[in-house]
Amino acid sequence: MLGLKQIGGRLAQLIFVLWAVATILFLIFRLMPGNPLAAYIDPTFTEEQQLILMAKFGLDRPLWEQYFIYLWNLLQGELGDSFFYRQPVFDRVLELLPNTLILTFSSLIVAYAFGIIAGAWLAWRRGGLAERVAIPIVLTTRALPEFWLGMLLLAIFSFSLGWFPAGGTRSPGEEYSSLFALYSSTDFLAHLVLPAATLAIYSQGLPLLLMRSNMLDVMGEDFVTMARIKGLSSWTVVVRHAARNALLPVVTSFAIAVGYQIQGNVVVETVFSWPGLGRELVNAVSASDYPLAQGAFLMIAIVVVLMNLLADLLYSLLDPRISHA
Amino acid sequence: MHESLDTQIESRSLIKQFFDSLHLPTGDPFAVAGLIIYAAFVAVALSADVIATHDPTEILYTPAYELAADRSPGQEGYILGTTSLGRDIFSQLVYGSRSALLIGLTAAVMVALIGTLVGLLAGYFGGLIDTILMRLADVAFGIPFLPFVIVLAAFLEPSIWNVVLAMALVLWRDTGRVIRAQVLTLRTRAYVEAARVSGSSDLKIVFTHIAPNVLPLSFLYGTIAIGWAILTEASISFLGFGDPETISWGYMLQDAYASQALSQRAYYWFVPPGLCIILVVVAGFFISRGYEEILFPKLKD
Amino acid sequence: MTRILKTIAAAALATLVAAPALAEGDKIREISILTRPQAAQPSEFQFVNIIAQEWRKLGLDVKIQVMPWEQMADLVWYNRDKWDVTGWQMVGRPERSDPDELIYNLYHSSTAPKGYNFLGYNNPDYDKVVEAQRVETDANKRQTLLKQAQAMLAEDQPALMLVHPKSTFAFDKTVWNASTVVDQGGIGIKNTWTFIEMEPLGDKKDIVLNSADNIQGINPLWISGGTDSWITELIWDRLLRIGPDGLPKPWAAESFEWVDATTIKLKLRDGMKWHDGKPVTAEDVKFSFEAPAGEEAPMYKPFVGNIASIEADGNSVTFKLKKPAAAFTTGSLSKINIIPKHIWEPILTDLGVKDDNAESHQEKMPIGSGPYKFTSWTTNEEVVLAANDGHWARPKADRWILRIVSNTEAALGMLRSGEVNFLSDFSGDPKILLNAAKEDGDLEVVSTIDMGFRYVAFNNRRPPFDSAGFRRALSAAINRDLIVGAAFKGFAVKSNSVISPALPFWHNAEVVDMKTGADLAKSILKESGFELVGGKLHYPDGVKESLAE
Amino acid sequence: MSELQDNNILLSVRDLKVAYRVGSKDVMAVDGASFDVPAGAIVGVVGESGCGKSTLVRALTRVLARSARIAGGEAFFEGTELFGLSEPDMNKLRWRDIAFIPQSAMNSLDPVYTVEAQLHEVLMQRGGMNRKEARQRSAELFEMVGIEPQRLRDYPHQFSGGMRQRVAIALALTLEPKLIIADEPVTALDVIVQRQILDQLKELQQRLGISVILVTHDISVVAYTCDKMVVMYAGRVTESGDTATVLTAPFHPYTMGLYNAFPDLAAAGGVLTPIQGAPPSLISPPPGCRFAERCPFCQAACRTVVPALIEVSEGHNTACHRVAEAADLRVKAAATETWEANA
Repeated sequence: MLGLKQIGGRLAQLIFVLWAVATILFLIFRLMPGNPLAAYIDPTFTEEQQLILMAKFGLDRPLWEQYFIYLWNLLQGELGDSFFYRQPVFDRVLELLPNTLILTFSSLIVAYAFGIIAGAWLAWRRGGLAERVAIPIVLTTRALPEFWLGMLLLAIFSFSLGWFPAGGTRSPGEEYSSLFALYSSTDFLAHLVLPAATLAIYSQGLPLLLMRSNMLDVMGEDFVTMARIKGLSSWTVVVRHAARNALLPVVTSFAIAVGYQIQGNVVVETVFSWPGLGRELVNAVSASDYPLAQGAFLMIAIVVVLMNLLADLLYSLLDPRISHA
Repeated sequence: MHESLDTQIESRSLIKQFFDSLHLPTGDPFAVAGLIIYAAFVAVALSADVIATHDPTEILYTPAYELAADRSPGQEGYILGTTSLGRDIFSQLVYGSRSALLIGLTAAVMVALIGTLVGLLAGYFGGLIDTILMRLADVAFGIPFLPFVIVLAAFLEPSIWNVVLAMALVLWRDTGRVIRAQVLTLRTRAYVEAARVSGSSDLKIVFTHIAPNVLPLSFLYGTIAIGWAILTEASISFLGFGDPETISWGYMLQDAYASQALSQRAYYWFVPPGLCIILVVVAGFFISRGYEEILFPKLKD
Repeated sequence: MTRILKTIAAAALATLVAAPALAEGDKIREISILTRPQAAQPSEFQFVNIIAQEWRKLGLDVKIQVMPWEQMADLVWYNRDKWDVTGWQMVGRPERSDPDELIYNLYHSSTAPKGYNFLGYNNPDYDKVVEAQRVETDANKRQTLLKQAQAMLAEDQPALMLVHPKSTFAFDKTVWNASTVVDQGGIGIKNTWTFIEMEPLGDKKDIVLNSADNIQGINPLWISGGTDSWITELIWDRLLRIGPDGLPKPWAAESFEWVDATTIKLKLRDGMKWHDGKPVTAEDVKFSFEAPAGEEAPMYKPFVGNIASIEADGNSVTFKLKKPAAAFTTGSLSKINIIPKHIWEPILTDLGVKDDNAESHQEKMPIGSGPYKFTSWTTNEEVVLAANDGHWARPKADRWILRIVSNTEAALGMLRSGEVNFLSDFSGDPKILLNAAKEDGDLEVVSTIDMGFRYVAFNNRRPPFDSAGFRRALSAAINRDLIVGAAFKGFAVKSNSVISPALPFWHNAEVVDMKTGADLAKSILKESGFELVGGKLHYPDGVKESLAE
Repeated sequence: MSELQDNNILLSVRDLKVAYRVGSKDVMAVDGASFDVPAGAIVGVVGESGCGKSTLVRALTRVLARSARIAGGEAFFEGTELFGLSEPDMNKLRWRDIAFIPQSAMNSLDPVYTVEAQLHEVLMQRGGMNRKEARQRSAELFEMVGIEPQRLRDYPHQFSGGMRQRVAIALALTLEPKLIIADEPVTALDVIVQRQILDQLKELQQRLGISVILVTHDISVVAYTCDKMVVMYAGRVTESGDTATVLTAPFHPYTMGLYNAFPDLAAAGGVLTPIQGAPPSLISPPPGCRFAERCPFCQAACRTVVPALIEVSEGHNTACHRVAEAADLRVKAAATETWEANA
């Protein structure tokens, strides 16, 4: 296993990155032109009321003081109140996070399951017609604008064929006692299919190409040749040895893909009216809701950073050369 | 006269040298297809004035002074029809290639340049410089890219350059790390050692001995960045943070989306810009794959 | 800072130089015209582009500046001397059924520094007329005053009025009985009356409607997003409600009578109950109108500002006003939500000692006495209300479900697939909706002339827009029929007044038909002293450009 | 030395040809190799790198690179012709009868499984054992090669180079094969460890009575270990026979050169004389003797006529036009100048 020292080092790095991202965010939001309260203050407010508001959000203090208050609040999980909703940002962001995560993970799991199998298969069948046809197709899926693909899927499978609902996570008025009850319902599944498919079509390319390329590398390795000389079954050779080794970097790329995918969600959530963090960020930015935009951005950044960390840990866990050093 | 000819020859040979050092992947059929697609789009972009039948932003009217909107392809001489607001779709498509190339190429240059520089410096000098640059890369990896572009676009004036700026600020990270790793292996090579022993300055070694060897790698990441830039611009436009002054494919898609082109069954409006994006981006991928084959040849047995 | 100094210096210089006069006027600087992005406001984007194209023909340099609403609002509202021309809109709201809000607030000089008169129109004669109509309780006399005010605006053209759009909504006529859908004048079929009276034809008894905007809050003391008000109107009763004809109707108050010009007495309906079962009392009503008077509900405060005192006695409530107000029944009694004292009094007391006000207090379970009860609210996804069985006007539907649909195209798709059965928010091209209805067969589309309007505001503070002749000319250059067709696809009527034809009694039809055309515009410019030099429009003789480009 | 009789032959390779596809051309990496492996003997296959010796022995397992194929010849293993077997039949024979020790045990062991798992895999899947039996057998094998059985749970990278090679030997012994092919089994190791491993291999071979084909570029390894040897050059066999015979009286100049080029594993010291130049390209091999270009004794005929493999004494074959002058050439070959003059 990893030594305490390495874990400590990684945690320190994690905290450093989060601090740096938080600081960059602070600077962007405070130093950019425009009145940060514009979205909050109604024309009917008196000057006095506006001053009270400025004080409430600490905007009457010097910048460095605002910065330390900001950091201190962050440490306590305090992201301030949304201008637009007048509610604590933290609660809102936390409420939307599961929707984004489930969309991200379900699409990525499908994408990875498909990508890994197809990638391994293509590597096995290298040089064949399948490869010549498949590779350009896969590359094309990576070149599709996600919203464009989403709109086309929507037009075909929802508007024209009516197979799937056109947006949201549930049918109108359906109530669920818990998130789990919602996520495990067929109603939810029906709503999940199109957005998850959009994301999955886009994301399967990475694991597929990675898997194929790793497989090609690994299949040239001596231990795979040896496995064949040992007279082991093809299944053992391809799956237990070649694929298992080729899988290593692919698995770690999953964690990184989560980070990337959460960003891609921004667009797909808008197309499919999905109540997630990405759409919230877009709305918050359009509405100049600084605290909310900041909070949503930070939450996404935290997921990204945690996933980068997880990628590292996963790799060292899965590779005995590191875990059993 | 004589002198200018000389410099001309010299500069031409420099260009040739540059292209030679890029090792354009002309052996791979896909890469060649990619290069041809690029060439075609560059040609269209350069001659957009000639090819386009209308000013892409002009509001078109019928002789009876009614808006010439929602014309289907071929109707009244509009090759791909007109938008809901009466603009010529074909001309927008043609001019869109300009924005795409402009954004794509500048972003690619920025990403490749910054990433290469970071990788070279961090890899060659190591120590504190390496630590600082690589921690910066860690931070860049912690920044969710699209949200970052959205935030930038919201605060700065809507402009296609926001995408380029954001890419320059964030996306050098991948290139930087890869090039650094490459430099780390290069710096131990004998000829670099030799140059160092013979007293060449560090900068000279970096730029004359190491840089040329990582150039194809920079170019590889550059071609990927072109695709990223164009896709990102499209996403940003779609979300309404795009540059409304510049006709781009992203703008067209956004326009079509906002005008419910799909409900109107105006596929001739919604599909072509998407296809153009796909073509250009996939061309970049093809080229970069060609590069990979050169740089990291797979064991063909 | 330096920029302001420069501007002042330039202005000073301009007046100095202008003194000897006679010199040829400066070329007019490049004019900026603001619009929101096409994605958000396709019509506005389009008409601004058309207008810019037309004005350029007059010899003006016109630059279109696109910015999101927040930036535009910030610039136009808080930096009142920093912009030239902007696309703008006023939306129809039930309380705008009384013309006072628009005709007074929009153009009275008192609201120019900070209020609604953001474009800085200043005409003392106009001020007098709109002040007089405010306190005139005789409808006919008030009508004359209002028509006069409209004529004055038509003459001065402080803004280039374009159209009153048609609000277009649709519903599934196989689910809902089309004859029970109420078309409210100036508002359209998406209104409280429809939501109460619309009858289900079969088993589907839930009204499922859509909005592109998220719900900001469900709060009776906060005027939040436009969509939010659909909900508050249903959960909370009001003393009066604006009827389909635009006139206030008794609602929670069974009847009302003006005792004198500043006293109005209302009798409450018997047997009303809050959603938690407690009875609604006159004390609750008194509390509801007193609550916004403090600092806790700043957005409602202006609507109770004219109330001197409130008296609750048994089931009657008497309001005494500070001064006569023709629009009190529409603008206040039909506006203020009646809230339960037993719930809000402790909340407000608690908030009194905090920085926060009532706007940031979101009840977990909002309690009103209205025809619908709150059931659930899923963030950014849906709000579910259920019919209040105990209400005297119990809705014919069982539930009212508002879906948040961020994709307009999807909203239409949902309407066709039945996921939504009442299209209450459609920012797209109404023609598409009509085509869809024709293809589908199950849908009915209803368009209603809106009380609100679209216009282009001139910054009357800044030259050359301080010249009425210049404004008139620019206005005359725009063919409104073209705008109706090219920017609104025919789903609008042309306008030249802030009072919509949806309010026929107050609307001055005479001002609507104005002559337009480029030649007319050019001749007006010439009359007003503006000259074309080398194809570019110049100020009248002796006038310098006082604003740097 | 050579008391082994022909009827004791375990494996007989006849005229084996292995072709690689390079572009649109076939390249003969092994071009007509013939030799025998007697039961219970160690046969060394020696030659410079790239001479086709690895390809030759890999062909015997029929696991070749994708671009390679067996282009001709026969291999009789206990009378069974290997190249004619169906793939499933061949697979039954693999490891059970013919096992393999690779050059780099590091690369040939799967890095993500413990050594035990890799032993169990073969024991259970190929040997039909249950887990308990496999565990017991693994421990036995480890003891046999001199590693403590508790190290079975370790991953390959946790072993030293020499230990890994022992693991590879243990793996080769799992199914008690009749023939073990060892492809440069000690090349990557330092001299002392090389000797230990070779000693062990030899000891096990004798104790278990199995045959070994030992591929090496190092003629001293052959001298130290093998009963018989086959010398290959550029895809062809140039000389074969009992090790003692071949090394004391080589008939082919290449064998003589090789002998000069390597230190004696048993007795260090002496002057090393490398053979100048490099083997010819197999894409367009020279028409005559393939060694002609580098041979200090080359004559005109050598460049045009392919020398046949002829028996010079009992079980001793060589392919050289100047066989008759061998004794004379041996004397000249011993002198360093002979080889330098040719350069």
